[in-house]
Amino acid sequence: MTNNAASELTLQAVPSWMPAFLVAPMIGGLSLADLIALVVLLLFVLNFVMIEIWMERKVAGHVQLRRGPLHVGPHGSLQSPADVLKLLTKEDLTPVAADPIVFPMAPYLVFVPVFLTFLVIPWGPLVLFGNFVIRPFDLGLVYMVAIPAMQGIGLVMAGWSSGNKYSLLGSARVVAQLISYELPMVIALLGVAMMAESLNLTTIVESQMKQGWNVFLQPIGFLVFFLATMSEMSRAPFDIAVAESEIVGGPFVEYSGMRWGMFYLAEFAAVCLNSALSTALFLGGWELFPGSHALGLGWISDQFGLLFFMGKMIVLVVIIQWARFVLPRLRIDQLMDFAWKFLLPAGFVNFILTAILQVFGFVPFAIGIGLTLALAAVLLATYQARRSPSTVALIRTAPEAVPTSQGLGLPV
Amino acid sequence: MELSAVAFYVVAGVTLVAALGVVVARSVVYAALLLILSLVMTGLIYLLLLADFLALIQILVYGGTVSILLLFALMLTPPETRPELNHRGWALGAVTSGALFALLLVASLADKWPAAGAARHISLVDLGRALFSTWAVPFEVASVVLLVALLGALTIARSTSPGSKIARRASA
Amino acid sequence: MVPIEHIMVFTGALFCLGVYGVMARRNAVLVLMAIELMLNAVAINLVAFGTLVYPGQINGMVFAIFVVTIAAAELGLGLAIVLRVYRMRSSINVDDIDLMRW
Amino acid sequence: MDYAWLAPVLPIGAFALNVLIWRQMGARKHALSALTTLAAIGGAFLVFLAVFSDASAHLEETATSSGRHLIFEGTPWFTVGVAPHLYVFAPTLVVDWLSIMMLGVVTFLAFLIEFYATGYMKGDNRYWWFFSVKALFTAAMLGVVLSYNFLLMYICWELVGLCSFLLIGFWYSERANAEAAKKAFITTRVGDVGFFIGLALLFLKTGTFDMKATFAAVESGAIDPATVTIAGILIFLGAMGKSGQFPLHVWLPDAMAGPTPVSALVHSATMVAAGVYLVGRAYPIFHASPTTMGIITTVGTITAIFAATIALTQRDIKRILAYSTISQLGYMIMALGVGAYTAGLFHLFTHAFFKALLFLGAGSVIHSMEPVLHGTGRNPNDIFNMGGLRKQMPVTFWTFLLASLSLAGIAPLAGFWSKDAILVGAYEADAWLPLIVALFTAFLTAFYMFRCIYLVFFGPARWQVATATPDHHDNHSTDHASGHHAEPHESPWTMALPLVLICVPAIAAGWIGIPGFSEAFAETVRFGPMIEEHINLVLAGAGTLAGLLGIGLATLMYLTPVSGPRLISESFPAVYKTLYNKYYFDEMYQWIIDHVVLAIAAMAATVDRKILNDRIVDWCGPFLQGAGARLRLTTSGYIYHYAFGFIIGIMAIGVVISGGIPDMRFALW
Repeated sequence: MTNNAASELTLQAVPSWMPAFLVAPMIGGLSLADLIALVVLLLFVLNFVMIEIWMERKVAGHVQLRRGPLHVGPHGSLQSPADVLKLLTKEDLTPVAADPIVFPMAPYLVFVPVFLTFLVIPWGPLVLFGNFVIRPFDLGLVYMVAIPAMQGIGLVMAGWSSGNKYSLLGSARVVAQLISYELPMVIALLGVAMMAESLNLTTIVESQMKQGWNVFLQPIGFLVFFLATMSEMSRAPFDIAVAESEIVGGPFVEYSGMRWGMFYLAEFAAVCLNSALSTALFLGGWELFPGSHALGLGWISDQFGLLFFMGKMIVLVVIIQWARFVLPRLRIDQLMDFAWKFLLPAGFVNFILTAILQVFGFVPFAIGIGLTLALAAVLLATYQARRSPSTVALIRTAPEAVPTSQGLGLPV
Repeated sequence: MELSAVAFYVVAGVTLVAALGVVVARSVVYAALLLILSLVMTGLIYLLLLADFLALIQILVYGGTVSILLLFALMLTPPETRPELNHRGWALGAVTSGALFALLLVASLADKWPAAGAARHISLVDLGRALFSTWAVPFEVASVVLLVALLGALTIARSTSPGSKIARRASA
Repeated sequence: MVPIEHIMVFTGALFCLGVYGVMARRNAVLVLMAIELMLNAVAINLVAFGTLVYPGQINGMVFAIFVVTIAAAELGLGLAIVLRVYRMRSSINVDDIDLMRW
Repeated sequence: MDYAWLAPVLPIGAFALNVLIWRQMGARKHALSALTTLAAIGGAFLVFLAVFSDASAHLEETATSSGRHLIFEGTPWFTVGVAPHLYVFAPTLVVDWLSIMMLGVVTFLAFLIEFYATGYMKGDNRYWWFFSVKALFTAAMLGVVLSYNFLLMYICWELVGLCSFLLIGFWYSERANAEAAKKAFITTRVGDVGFFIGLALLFLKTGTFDMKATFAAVESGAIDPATVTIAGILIFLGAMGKSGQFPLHVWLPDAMAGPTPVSALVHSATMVAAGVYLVGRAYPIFHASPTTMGIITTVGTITAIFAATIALTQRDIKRILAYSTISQLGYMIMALGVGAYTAGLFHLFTHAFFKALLFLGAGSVIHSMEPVLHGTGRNPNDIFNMGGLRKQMPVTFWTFLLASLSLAGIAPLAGFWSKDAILVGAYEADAWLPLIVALFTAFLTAFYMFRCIYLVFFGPARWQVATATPDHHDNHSTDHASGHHAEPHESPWTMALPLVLICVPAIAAGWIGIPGFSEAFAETVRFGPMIEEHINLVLAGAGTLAGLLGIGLATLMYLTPVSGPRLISESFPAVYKTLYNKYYFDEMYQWIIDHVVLAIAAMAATVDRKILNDRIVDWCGPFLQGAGARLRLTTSGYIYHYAFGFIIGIMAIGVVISGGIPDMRFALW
């Protein structure tokens, strides 16, 4: 167990100034540095989530032509810590019908997988600290698919154990969505793995520095992955399962206090996580701009990569939040159609195009991309032409069933 | 004792307890949750046996998908209305499985097994090579089996209520 | 790592629990779950032998991967059948599904 | 030369065309199928001519020590067995002088007989079917002739048997005809079984059906002599069946039930010739074993004299000819048996022509007698219902006379030369008994043939007698009938023309084998080195004398009012009755079947019914039912019952393969 696997379990780039006791394996291959890193990571995630919530409120405010939080702290920046305090002090209600064992366990099962997935993210280098990655795992890509998949159990547990049929229904819906979107996500990742010829996230980032960012080489893959992850974490416009304004929070109806907060913690942590993953997998990780290594500017990325990584990640986070407030929520059938009829085929197209790129070179690949886009345009046009009258009719006959944009309150 | 050995005994113990829970639990949802626990623990055992890819696959397939399927199936079917029947054949089951266990125990302990060599981690590259060269045909067959199972499950589970497409086609 | 005998005893116990589950349980879904236990016991044994007794040999792991694959297919189909049976006979008690009896 | 395969394929194609396409054509099918068959057989004859003209050069080119033949191996049809014992069956054809000779005889006679049949069969409502089967018949015979692979030959051999069955029973609506067809088929089957066992025996030893390989194995001594003897005798059984040799001759006279063109073809070129041809083709196998040769000689000799004696007393014109055929076939077989290979096949060659001529002539007579005797209930085949026909039917008379002279072995005609060759062969082999028998048979042959001629073509016209009951005694009924309607007349030209045409070879076919003068036949069709033949004046004279004596005796008895026949038949009633009833062979077979075969069958049936059926078979059902009724209770529908059995089974298997619990080890690991 220890011999070979140990190499997997050490930090990849240990800075020379770090004392030996920090990096020496202790229990089960864990070193003191690992434990410190874990604690730091946890603190980072929690704090980032609070910042994220503040950002989201501000984004919402600006999108909706208002100001958002203002009064607690400068620009309302302390609003989130205040909310956390409120949640922590709030009573944890357990309904009588709830299952006493499963009900309190569910929030952890939702949050822990998300947190565990952070272990493999290659954060990038920083001066004096070297490359930040807690577990430069060879199977990182499989890991980042496998571990979040366990969230589903937590959601079902939450829905079932609440003893409320609405929460059970909500959990069924959210899990169906989770499973459906997992497929296109994995298919999109196949292209990434083929490009880097590795499942190790660090290697993937480094390969992008050599051959260009995946967002350019795999535009379809990036699109599919990004949309699928948005749906995976039930973010608007894919948040039909939890849809607070319609079905009062899906599986979490009966939760309150910090247990409820855990679900939201998990959701916002997932936003952070998936932005980080998208950055690493498609946006060149910690590279400053595409081709900077080729131009001899690689040293900037090699020294301050962590900052660039964070910057890209935050941009993606903002994009995700932005989408929430400008796009209407989908109906559940549209949601499923989107996964199975658009994202999955698109993922396969991306997969095939990547294979063409790897085997036949760039020119056939470019032709393939062009053809695909043209085909997509034609399909989209015909689809719209076919769909719009009935959609209009639906809106006219049943206005109450029409999803509304949360903020603007406008019918679609 | 090595740490990994300790970890193995702990994980194995948890697995066995969870498995026992699966087969004796009154509540079917508890049984399912315990089964998931047991399967995830199995994944950990794979990890301890240096089969990290298999461990992740185990967690992905069982922890992520199969378990949810099971829970769905349980939710779509009603709880047993006669819970007292839920364990009717327990004596026969206990005797049979006990006898089988006794036999396996004797078989496992009575003979000298080859001494364990130095466990070696198998890299994903080797595994991929084996899967796509030596085991290419079984691999493809497995994919076909999956496809068939997918289509079969779809066909079997599809609604045949009156007015549905299938029912209309069947009556046509 | 532990001696192979201990792993065998462990997997044997897991397998026997699965056998007991198949024989004692009446709910079809639970029977399927017990079958999963048995399959996992076998897969653990395969991996254990592959890793500990024949280090470097890949076959045990490959077999275990196939076991996982087939188990997933089996469970998917099994659950579909269970749902169908429930729809047709309003019961998933395996003792009630006795149309093929004499 | 490699187009020889066309010869059998053309008639087969004609058969297919007739049966598959023309059959759908309504009334036109008759003319179409007759034309198609004629064209195909004519085409086969052309193939023969082409092969014949190419033959000398090509065969000399390929002359080897083992003989002069060309072998054409076709595409493999099927493969049997596994690697070391693999047998690939490919249809192998051979072209050598023997097969070329038979090719010529078969196609020439078949063509003329077909032509004759267009007239003879006119008006039959299964006209088209007749010609279809005739085409298949010809094709099968050509297949037998050309095949150089025992299996292929056997296939064609059985096809010949099938076609003869179909043709003999052509007018199956009369029970007697159907019985005759069955008789022919079953009797030849008896021989064919022997043939097949013989082939299987050879295949066991050599692993091939290829004749070349088999002969090579026989000649090199790779097969032990006892096997060669047994296989040879068994194969000869097939030839006996087909060629109507004693004691399997009984079917041949009854085969007269078929239309006369069928009889002509069966008796000259196809069916019966197949047997002799087989002996000639597989001669190395027979030649290798003196025992076999002895048996062949004995069978041939007995057949020759035996059939000739029966022919003396027969009344049916076709039966007389049939027994004559059997007798002549015995001649050939005897010749082959004593080692006179060339002579035997030469006689087959010449005999084919004049016997075909005789049958066609007989057909012509019957054809003209039928309307005359119609409604009187008298048999148009009975020679005692004829007489004085030479004036009404001159063409038929002269050709019939010529053929009879040839058969009797009178000097320049075909039959003389071949008969003489056989006599010489027997003499040179020091086979005295066969020689004497042959001479005596020649005498008998001449006698019965001229008895037939005198009764049919000379004397008073007995067909004018109006008595409704046919005469059962061999005597002259000189009473004149009162007020009869129809007159016999010469046959139409379609029937007369072939008669005239066949006359040519019936006269001249023997001239290619005149010793010391024209030795084309001896040079080409031979086994081993060529034998310098020379004319033996004593034997030639003795043969001719025997023929002339026979003719004289017949003239004395039937053309002069001595009334010899009645005198003789009344002086030796037992002999006469025995001969007239064909030595009671049919009765004997009937008795054997009735009292031996059927008795055994009854015993077997009793065993089958009482023991196998009542005790065992009847018991099976209830037993299984009972077992099922009890066993089905184990199908409880409960999973845990099944799982219980499953686990117990696994445990048992585990204990068994590990050799018991204390020493548990993975035997299969």
